[in-house]
Amino acid sequence: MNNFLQQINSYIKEAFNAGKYLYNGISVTFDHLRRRPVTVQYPYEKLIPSERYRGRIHYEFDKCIACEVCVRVCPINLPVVDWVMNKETKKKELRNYSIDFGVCIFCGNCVEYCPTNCLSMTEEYELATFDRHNLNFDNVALGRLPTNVTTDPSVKPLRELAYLPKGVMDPHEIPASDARVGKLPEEVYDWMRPESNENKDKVSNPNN
Amino acid sequence: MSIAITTQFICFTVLSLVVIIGALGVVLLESIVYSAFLLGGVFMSVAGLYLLLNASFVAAAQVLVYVGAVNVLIIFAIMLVNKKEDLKPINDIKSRRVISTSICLTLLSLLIRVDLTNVWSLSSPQNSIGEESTIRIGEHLFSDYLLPFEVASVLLLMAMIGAIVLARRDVMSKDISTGLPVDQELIEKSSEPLLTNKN
Amino acid sequence: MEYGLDLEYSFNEFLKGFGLSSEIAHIIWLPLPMLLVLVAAVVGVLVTVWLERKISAAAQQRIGPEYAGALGVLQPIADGLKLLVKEDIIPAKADGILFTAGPILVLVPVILSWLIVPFGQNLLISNVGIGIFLWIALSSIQPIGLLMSGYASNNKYSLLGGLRAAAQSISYEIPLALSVLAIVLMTNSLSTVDIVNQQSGAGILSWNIWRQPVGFIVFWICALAECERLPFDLPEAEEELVAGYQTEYAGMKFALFYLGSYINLILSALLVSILYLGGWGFPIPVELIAKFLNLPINAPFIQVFTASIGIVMTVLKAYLLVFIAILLRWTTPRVRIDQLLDLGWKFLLPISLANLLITAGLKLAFPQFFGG
Amino acid sequence: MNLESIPLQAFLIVSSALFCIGIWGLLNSRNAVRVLMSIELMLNAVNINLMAFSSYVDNNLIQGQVFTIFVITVAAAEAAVGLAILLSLYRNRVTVDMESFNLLKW
Repeated sequence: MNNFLQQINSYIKEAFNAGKYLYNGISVTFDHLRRRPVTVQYPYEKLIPSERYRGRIHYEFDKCIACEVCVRVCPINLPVVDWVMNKETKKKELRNYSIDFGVCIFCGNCVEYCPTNCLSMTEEYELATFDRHNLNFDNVALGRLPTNVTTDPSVKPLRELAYLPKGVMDPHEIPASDARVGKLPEEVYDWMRPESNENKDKVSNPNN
Repeated sequence: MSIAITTQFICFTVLSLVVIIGALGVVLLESIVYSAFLLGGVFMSVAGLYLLLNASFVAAAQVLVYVGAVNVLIIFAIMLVNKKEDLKPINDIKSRRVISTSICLTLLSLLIRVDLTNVWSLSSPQNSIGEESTIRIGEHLFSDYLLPFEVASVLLLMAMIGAIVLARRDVMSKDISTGLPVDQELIEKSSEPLLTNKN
Repeated sequence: MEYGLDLEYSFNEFLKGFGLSSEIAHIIWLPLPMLLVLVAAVVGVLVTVWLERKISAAAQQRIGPEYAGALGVLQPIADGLKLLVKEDIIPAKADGILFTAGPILVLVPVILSWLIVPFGQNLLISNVGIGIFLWIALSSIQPIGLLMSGYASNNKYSLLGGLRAAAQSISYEIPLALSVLAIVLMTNSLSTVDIVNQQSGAGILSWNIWRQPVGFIVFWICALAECERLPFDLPEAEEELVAGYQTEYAGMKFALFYLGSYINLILSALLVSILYLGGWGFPIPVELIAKFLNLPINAPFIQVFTASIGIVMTVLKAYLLVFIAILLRWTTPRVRIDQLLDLGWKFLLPISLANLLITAGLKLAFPQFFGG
Repeated sequence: MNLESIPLQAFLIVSSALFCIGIWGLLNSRNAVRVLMSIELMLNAVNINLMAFSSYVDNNLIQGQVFTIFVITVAAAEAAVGLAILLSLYRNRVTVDMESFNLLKW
């Protein structure tokens, strides 16, 4: 009998707890109703990618020495370097270079290891195509400069949350000249070399 | 004829046609699933007939129990046992059909004759209680029909327990046809209850 | 408490003004309530769809529909138009007749149930004696339609979804009916108008939610389960069953399911507000307001006020519940099928039975509070 | 609604026809589920009869309606138990053919 009463007791407790957790959950959801939407109206507004954004890879044909380092450091040996040995000059002669962005994982190893800096990451991320074979970029396509979000007249560029001025949450009405919270990379660089006096004057407390 | 009477007549004709044709479909159609869904239609139109007879409570009960419970149960059962199987041919199926049909037709003609020839002692329509019938049914159930009411509740309980016991899979420890022990593990998986009693 | 609003009578008088006989006026009147219900239900669905999209968006810090009309209010109409002009596909191996009849059987009982929803003393289509019982009976037709469309689609997901929907709908109907029964026990009537009138004594204090808190919760849980709203949307659980019984449907037939589920949601919310939240009653009794304004209770201002506030209050309460349902949608995870049936049979059923028993006892003990 | 237009006999004839169809289906169905459905048809025929008499002959006491409620109750119980029996039969015999359930045949 006592056991039975205990069972009923714990049953009621469980039911009560279930209700309590439900209430907690709903109050969290309700709290979210008060928050600002973070929507970016995509085709008309775009976020400015961050400085280290790893987008589509840019490639400069003339700098490439066909050393194939990029192929070796690539996790999946993706870049295709098509070269022939010129017998007369005893030098490699590059014919073609291509990367398939349908397979690329954008790890940036090739960019890191390229001895001549002919590879670089861009901030282009709109790689949608109707045919996945169109994602196999040859050296001409890889050499094309990316379209910049900030220079595209049909797009309203928006800053990401971390790049907004202090205390501002809405990226819509921010002038491009407003400094973001925290230091810019060059400011950090200057800050790290306090002995160089001519640079020290320029850094005038960026937090304000 | 006034509009109300015409409406009644049309309603009755349509409903009874649906009842008869639907019932014929239930027994004659090849596909058992169609039969089951037609049965639902028959139940619904019978409920419509009850509405014509001023018995809205019983009509709603008919819909609730027959359509909502019995018919859904039947469809469930069909989905559980619906396997394409070739029935073994029976030699004298034709004569069986002929005999049963003639018996049914004879019974039908007999019943119709009784219906038409007998003189029914109809009561006057102004005695009708109409919408009050729900209250009257309740009064009946708790006064002169109290015993049948209680017995019916016991019957329902028995039927529920019996159906559960019959439909449970783990009542047999071994397969009847092969004699091999039945694998109970797959059937009776222990599951964490929703509101556990942790003590 | 007659507010003097008899729609049929005034409509007939209006038509007789044109020299029509009363029978012809009656015939013209007959289809109008049905039409009115359809329009009301469809408008309700449009509003609810818009609300659902907007509130869901707000809960996820999105904007939601914005370009179709101001604040996207025309978005539901755009959705409906899209579904209307889409190709009506019947899969090649599907059963055409049952495939078409399924959505109809799902939608029609739900719309019929609107017959008993009162928006005011005389603002309902038919004050039938069996009132709320009609709704319970009609809502039991729905599983047939769901099973039908599940079977006819000739698709494993559809069949599973249909079977789940039927099982869920049957098991939650019982606690639902039992909690309604407790209300009926207190009111001594199945009619929805009587149920509301019984709650109209002292404004918010006389609402049934204070007398039937357990019944209210049980009813709301069961109503959500009957509508297949989110904690209980297993029949169309998209992660497991694609879309359940709706998988093979497209175009207008899909729209019928969509419409049906939303009409059912609004209907459930309306019924909760009628059964537990005082229906068209204003939280403060009208008599008190009249006294406060020093007006007699039958003053024309008070009459107009009560009549117009009725619809507003009913709809307001219903939409408050719809709002809670949408919040619940983004709060609770989906339950498993065995948890669902456990909750229905092992938790809600005993609780609603106990609630019924206690209500009966309280009615005998305190007849002045729990209905004589 | 008063029933001047439809005579009692009309209801009785509908119910007789429904009953005979039920009997025919009971005798001739080979699918066990259809046999159950035929029984339900017969019960419904009886119910129509009871309801018709209750509203034409006994429209004040309506004992027929009470009987119909009982019949509906019993029919629900019958359907549940019948289908459970059918399921266990199917589980043992892997068929729903009535002709194969002949263990008690002499």
